[in-house]
Amino acid sequence: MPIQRWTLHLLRLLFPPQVLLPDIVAIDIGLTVAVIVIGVYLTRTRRWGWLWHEWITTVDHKKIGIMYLIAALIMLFRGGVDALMIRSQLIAPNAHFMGAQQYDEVFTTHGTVMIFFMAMPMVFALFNATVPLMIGARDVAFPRLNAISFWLFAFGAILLNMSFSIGGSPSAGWMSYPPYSELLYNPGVGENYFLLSLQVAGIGTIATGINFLVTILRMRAPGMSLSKIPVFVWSALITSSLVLFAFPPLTVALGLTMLDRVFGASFFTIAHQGMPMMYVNLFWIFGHPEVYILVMPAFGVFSEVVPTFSRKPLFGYEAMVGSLLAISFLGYGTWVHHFFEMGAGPSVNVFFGLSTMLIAIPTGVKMFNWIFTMWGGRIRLTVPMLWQLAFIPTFVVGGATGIMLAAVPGDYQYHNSYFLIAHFHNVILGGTVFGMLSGMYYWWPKMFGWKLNQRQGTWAFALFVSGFWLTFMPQYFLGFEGMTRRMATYPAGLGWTTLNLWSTVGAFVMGAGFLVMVYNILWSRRYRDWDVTGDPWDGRTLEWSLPSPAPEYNFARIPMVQSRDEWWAMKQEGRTDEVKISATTVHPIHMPRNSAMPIMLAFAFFVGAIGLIFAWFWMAILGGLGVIAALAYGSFADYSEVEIDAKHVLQTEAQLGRVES
Amino acid sequence: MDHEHPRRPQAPTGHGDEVELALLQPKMHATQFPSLQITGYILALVLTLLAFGMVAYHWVPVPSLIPIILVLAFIQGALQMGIFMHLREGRGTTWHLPVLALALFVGLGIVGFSIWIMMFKSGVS
Amino acid sequence: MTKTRRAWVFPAIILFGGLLTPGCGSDYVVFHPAGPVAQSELNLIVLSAIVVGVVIVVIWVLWAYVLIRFRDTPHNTAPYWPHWQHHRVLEVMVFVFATVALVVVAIPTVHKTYVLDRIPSRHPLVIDVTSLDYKWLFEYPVQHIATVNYFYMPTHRPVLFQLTARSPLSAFWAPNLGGMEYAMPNRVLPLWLEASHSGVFRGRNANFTGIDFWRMTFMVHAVPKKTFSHWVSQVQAAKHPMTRATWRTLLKPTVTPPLRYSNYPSWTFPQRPTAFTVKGLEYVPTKNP
Amino acid sequence: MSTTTSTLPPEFQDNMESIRIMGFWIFLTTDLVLFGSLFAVYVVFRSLVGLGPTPHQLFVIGPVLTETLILLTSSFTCSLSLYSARINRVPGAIAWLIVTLGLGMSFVLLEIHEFASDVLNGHTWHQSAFLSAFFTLVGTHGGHVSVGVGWAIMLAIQIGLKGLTLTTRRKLYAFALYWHFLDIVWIFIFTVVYLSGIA
Ligand code: HEA
Ligand code: HEA
Ligand code: CUA
Ligand SMILES: [Cu+2]
Repeated sequence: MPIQRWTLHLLRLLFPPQVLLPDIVAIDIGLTVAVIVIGVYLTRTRRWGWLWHEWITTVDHKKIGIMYLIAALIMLFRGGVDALMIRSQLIAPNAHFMGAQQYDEVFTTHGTVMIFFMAMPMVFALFNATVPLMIGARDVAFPRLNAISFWLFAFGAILLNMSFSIGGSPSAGWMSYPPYSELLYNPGVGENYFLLSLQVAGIGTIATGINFLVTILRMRAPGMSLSKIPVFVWSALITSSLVLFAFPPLTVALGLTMLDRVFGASFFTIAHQGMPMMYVNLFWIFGHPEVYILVMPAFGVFSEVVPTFSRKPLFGYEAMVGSLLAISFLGYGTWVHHFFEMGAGPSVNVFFGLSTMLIAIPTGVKMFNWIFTMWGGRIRLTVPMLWQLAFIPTFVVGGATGIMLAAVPGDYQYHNSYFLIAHFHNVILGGTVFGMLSGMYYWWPKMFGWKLNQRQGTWAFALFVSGFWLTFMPQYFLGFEGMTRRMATYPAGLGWTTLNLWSTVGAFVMGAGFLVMVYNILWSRRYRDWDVTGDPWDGRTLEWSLPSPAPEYNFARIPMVQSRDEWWAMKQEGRTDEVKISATTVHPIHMPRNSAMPIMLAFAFFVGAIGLIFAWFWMAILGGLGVIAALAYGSFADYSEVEIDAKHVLQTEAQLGRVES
Repeated sequence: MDHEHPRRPQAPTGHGDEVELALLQPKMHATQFPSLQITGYILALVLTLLAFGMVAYHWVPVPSLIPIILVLAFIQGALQMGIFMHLREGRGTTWHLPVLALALFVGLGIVGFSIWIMMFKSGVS
Repeated sequence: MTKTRRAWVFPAIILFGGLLTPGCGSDYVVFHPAGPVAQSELNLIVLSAIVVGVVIVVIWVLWAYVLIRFRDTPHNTAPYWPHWQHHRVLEVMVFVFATVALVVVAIPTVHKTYVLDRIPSRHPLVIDVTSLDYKWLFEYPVQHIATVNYFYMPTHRPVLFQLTARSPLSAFWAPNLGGMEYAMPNRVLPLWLEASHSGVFRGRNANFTGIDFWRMTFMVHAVPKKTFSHWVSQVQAAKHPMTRATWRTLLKPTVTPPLRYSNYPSWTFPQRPTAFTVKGLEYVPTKNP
Repeated sequence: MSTTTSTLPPEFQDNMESIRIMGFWIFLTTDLVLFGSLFAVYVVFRSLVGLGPTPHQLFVIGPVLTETLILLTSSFTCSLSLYSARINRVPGAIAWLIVTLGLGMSFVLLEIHEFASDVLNGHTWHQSAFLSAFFTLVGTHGGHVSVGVGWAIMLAIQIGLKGLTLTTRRKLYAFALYWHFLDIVWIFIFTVVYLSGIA
């Protein structure tokens, strides 16, 4: 019965035995049902066309920012569920809530999703939503490329999440060290999913880096010299330049591992004199700048939030910008601190240990400057400000333990222990996540036109932050008790039990905080509190001079910038009428036309990636041809534009009360 | 940084105001004969063959050979950048120059540090 | 406003709870060094913790002060300086503060990194360690005995561990004796440790190698010199050598109870380590073959 | 230093096009770091030959020198194409572009031939870490050149159809940057891989 055999074979390929666990089947069914429900809803309400024209083919940076934000929140949920599964397993010794294999898959996806598919898109969400508005531009430099970046990210995320139900998840940790990640130890497609999903998303990330670098350097409004751009824009600029040079080594590391696994090369295998440590080296050449890619935008957000809610200009603008530059520069030269134990010799370790420590100086300058910004100000405890206020005491602990890790012989004891886990959650949550949530609450009115309820936001904040401290402080001490990371479970009698229990309870408190936040968003959407002023926080920078949300062309009239906090200056000097237009000065505006090419291109990458994952080479070639076709089509179609005529602009602006009488 | 705006002929305001096609008047700065390109080509050939000769015909002793041909490669790279890649052309501030310098720095750093790290010089740790 | 203030009580309680739980029981293996390497590392840990502790306290105090003093309440009497954004002296002070704190940590870091890289004796006991899938193999090249998942070492004598792996990248970690070092395939890395008092200590693999990685532990028995020689002769007398067949079973990915062998074939450990060769007792890098 | 629009090189006269050229430059810098990483891998893996051949045993320098000369020449013809465009000679620009892509194609064919003969001698990249690094570094460059050839074909068609517009000028300029960049990368491959390998 060849047909039967083939079907069985195909089924086994798609669903290896370990995947047929009841929970995964349940989730698969849930996903399918969700997709069908959404499909039916869209058909019933005739929203398909709307979805296609307004969102899927859009090249508008504001909409792309919203799509990034939604994706990031969903991924925060996904990674958060993983985290809660991890913590549930570790709640007590000898727990068998999950098997070891499943535990390995869960922490791997947790780390990968959180770093690449939650934190990165969250950062890009804020960049997209605000940077052009802050520099007085009508869009980014390459709007279509921007859409391509988003769709590459989206399909990368789909790939990684697919692994879970089709073929098996990766399980070698978020950095996937060979030789464990090689075929010898890791047969099956899980690892291929990891490699290719990051590769696809990574290409999009590099494109975003190029895009924002060029946007910020070349698209600023007249008068806005580099010494006048808001510090958040500086952070976007510097983050972009970090992306440019950090991601290519990752591309290489992932690519070579893929060549090993799919095409039989011998880079990092044990046999044929492969050298796995070179992967580790390349990975961290990327990995260390990556953590600053994650945290610098948060620094940028705080540099906007603190002045606004202290009613004072940022203390030491030059020092703030200089320290960002210094951190990014030093950040390229510290990567060996992730593998002091490889025996590279004392000189190497000392060099990289000291270069790591040096980063404390510029970071310290920033911490103190935020405090000095508040000094002599008038602090308003809004939700964005609360997140900032929690950031300072939290991040300083994480940074301080980072310095302890950088003290080389100390690291021989902390490496791969829960001390390390505590360190990096302390900086990532305390820095990146607090920062991104602060930015989300801050710019939400600008992105959506309505505000988030403050009281609920405060509760979400309080639960999340207290849960955070409860989760991660005990982990430092678990490290001193010799508990290493990635343990599927642990025996009793080592003294680890109580601290792990605390930690798990804390994680669920964080989960509750997240749920309140989701409720906060849904509630606020239901009872919309429209922001009619466009300037709900009494802001300082140009985006608050626009209505919320900004019209598709952002600025009907490009501002002539004179000072640093331009909008604040306008308000102080009574120049706010400058943003208005008059019937005589209005011009038609050219905007880039929507395009289906970005999603097609990303889809071709997706198809090619699946081909490589399953070693179905015909499919990989098909995907490659698709990529070429999409690029060729894009090349001939050129940048087409639509003209928004002057009358329409005038009408829109008049409705917003922004036309001079 | 503050001086760049006066130099910029018109404000970069998104997609709105492109120069009319008719205004475009390409002008050659050079003479009507591509002498610069020819010079570059000849220089490239000379440098390549020089390096090749050094290796193939043992013109220099082995220990200094590799550093010398590396230096030749860098000289040739710089020449090609200067002559063929129109390195200094640009509009307003030529931002690609600092980015390029940074990339070179990072790229060389990756190579140099990787070699150093992968020598495994530990005695006992 | 009162609502907001109430929300702050919660984190405060939890923060204190979190900080008060840990004590210093014997479970805190890193805090109970049993040898000079671990002691030296602990000293650095304590020093760096104090320094960064000072930094943390300074930031927390400033933060709390600012937060209390400069709130936007109607009757706040604190000064309001809407234009204050530069202060050279303050900025320099911050810079100096951070630099000084770093120097205090950096100097012993550099010193210890170099010191710990030199074995203090010309006559160490040599133990060849191989990480196999989910078990540790210890071989004594001089005594010609081998053990699995446990080993004996004499006190007051430096032990040179030569680490390699026939498994994915692993890390050898016995926290009471000192910090970890990778054990990797195709390469032999040296690590020295010493016990200054006898005892039984736990060790484990600290680098993820697969599903049973968390069970990949070993026991260190640090004993007086006499007991050690006695133990060695006992093992030698047991007449239970490691054979090719045993080696093959050891290579399988399994977890095993402690084992011991009165002899072992020398090819089980790389004869010519890729990167190191013995010259006197100094370990110097060699060129590749 | 005041520059008015008309004294700028033609590709930079339009602001948006000049921004696109800058974007392309930035892309090249990321590519530079990518090649830097591959060089790092190659240099570290050079001696990890296992049971396979050493560089010295593997390389035949004759054909490689030919490849190098071909690529240098194509770099020159590419610059002539841009030169012709700048003096507004459409046929010249297209003709030199075609010569360039022809040279590029013969470079790729020679390289394929070299790889194929290595593989036929049993030296696949499975054999050693060194061979893996060698094939990947040189192959990535070759892949880039092949992409460049495809791009040049499309560009020649576009210039033929549309003449020298703002857009096609910018595309030709970007292509030239790409092509010269690959030439420079090749010089380093020639030096670091081949010449050092046989030295
Ligand atoms: C947002 C992410 C982020 C940030 C910002 C940082 C910041 C820092 N990190 Fe962290 N780190 C990670 C994310 C991050 N890290 C991750 C994810 C890992 C592990 C990955 C893995 O293995 O899975 C890791 C691992 C890691 C290691 C490797 C440990 C090991 O594997 O053994 C080390 C070692 O040096 C380290 C150090 C540091 C240092 C010194 C800083 C510094 O930048 C901190 C600087 C800040 C301060 C110091 C506080 C403020 C300063 C002052 C108030 C001035 C005065 C202060 C002093 C003088 C102390 N980190
Ligand atoms: C941005 C990065 C990021 C973020 C935000 C987090 C967030 C969290 N992480 Fe994560 N973590 C990593 C990055 C991150 N982590 C990385 C890189 C690793 C290393 C992986 C590796 O080793 O390869 C890691 C590893 C890691 C471990 C170690 C696992 C191991 O080594 O065995 C643990 C254990 O406690 C942990 C816990 C948590 C917790 C509790 C949270 C919490 O903050 C999560 C917050 C919770 C939510 C947002 C919940 C969402 C809401 C719901 C699910 C609703 C349901 C709610 C209820 C039922 C109450 N993480
Ligand atoms: Cu992170 Cu180095
Ligand atoms: Cu780090």
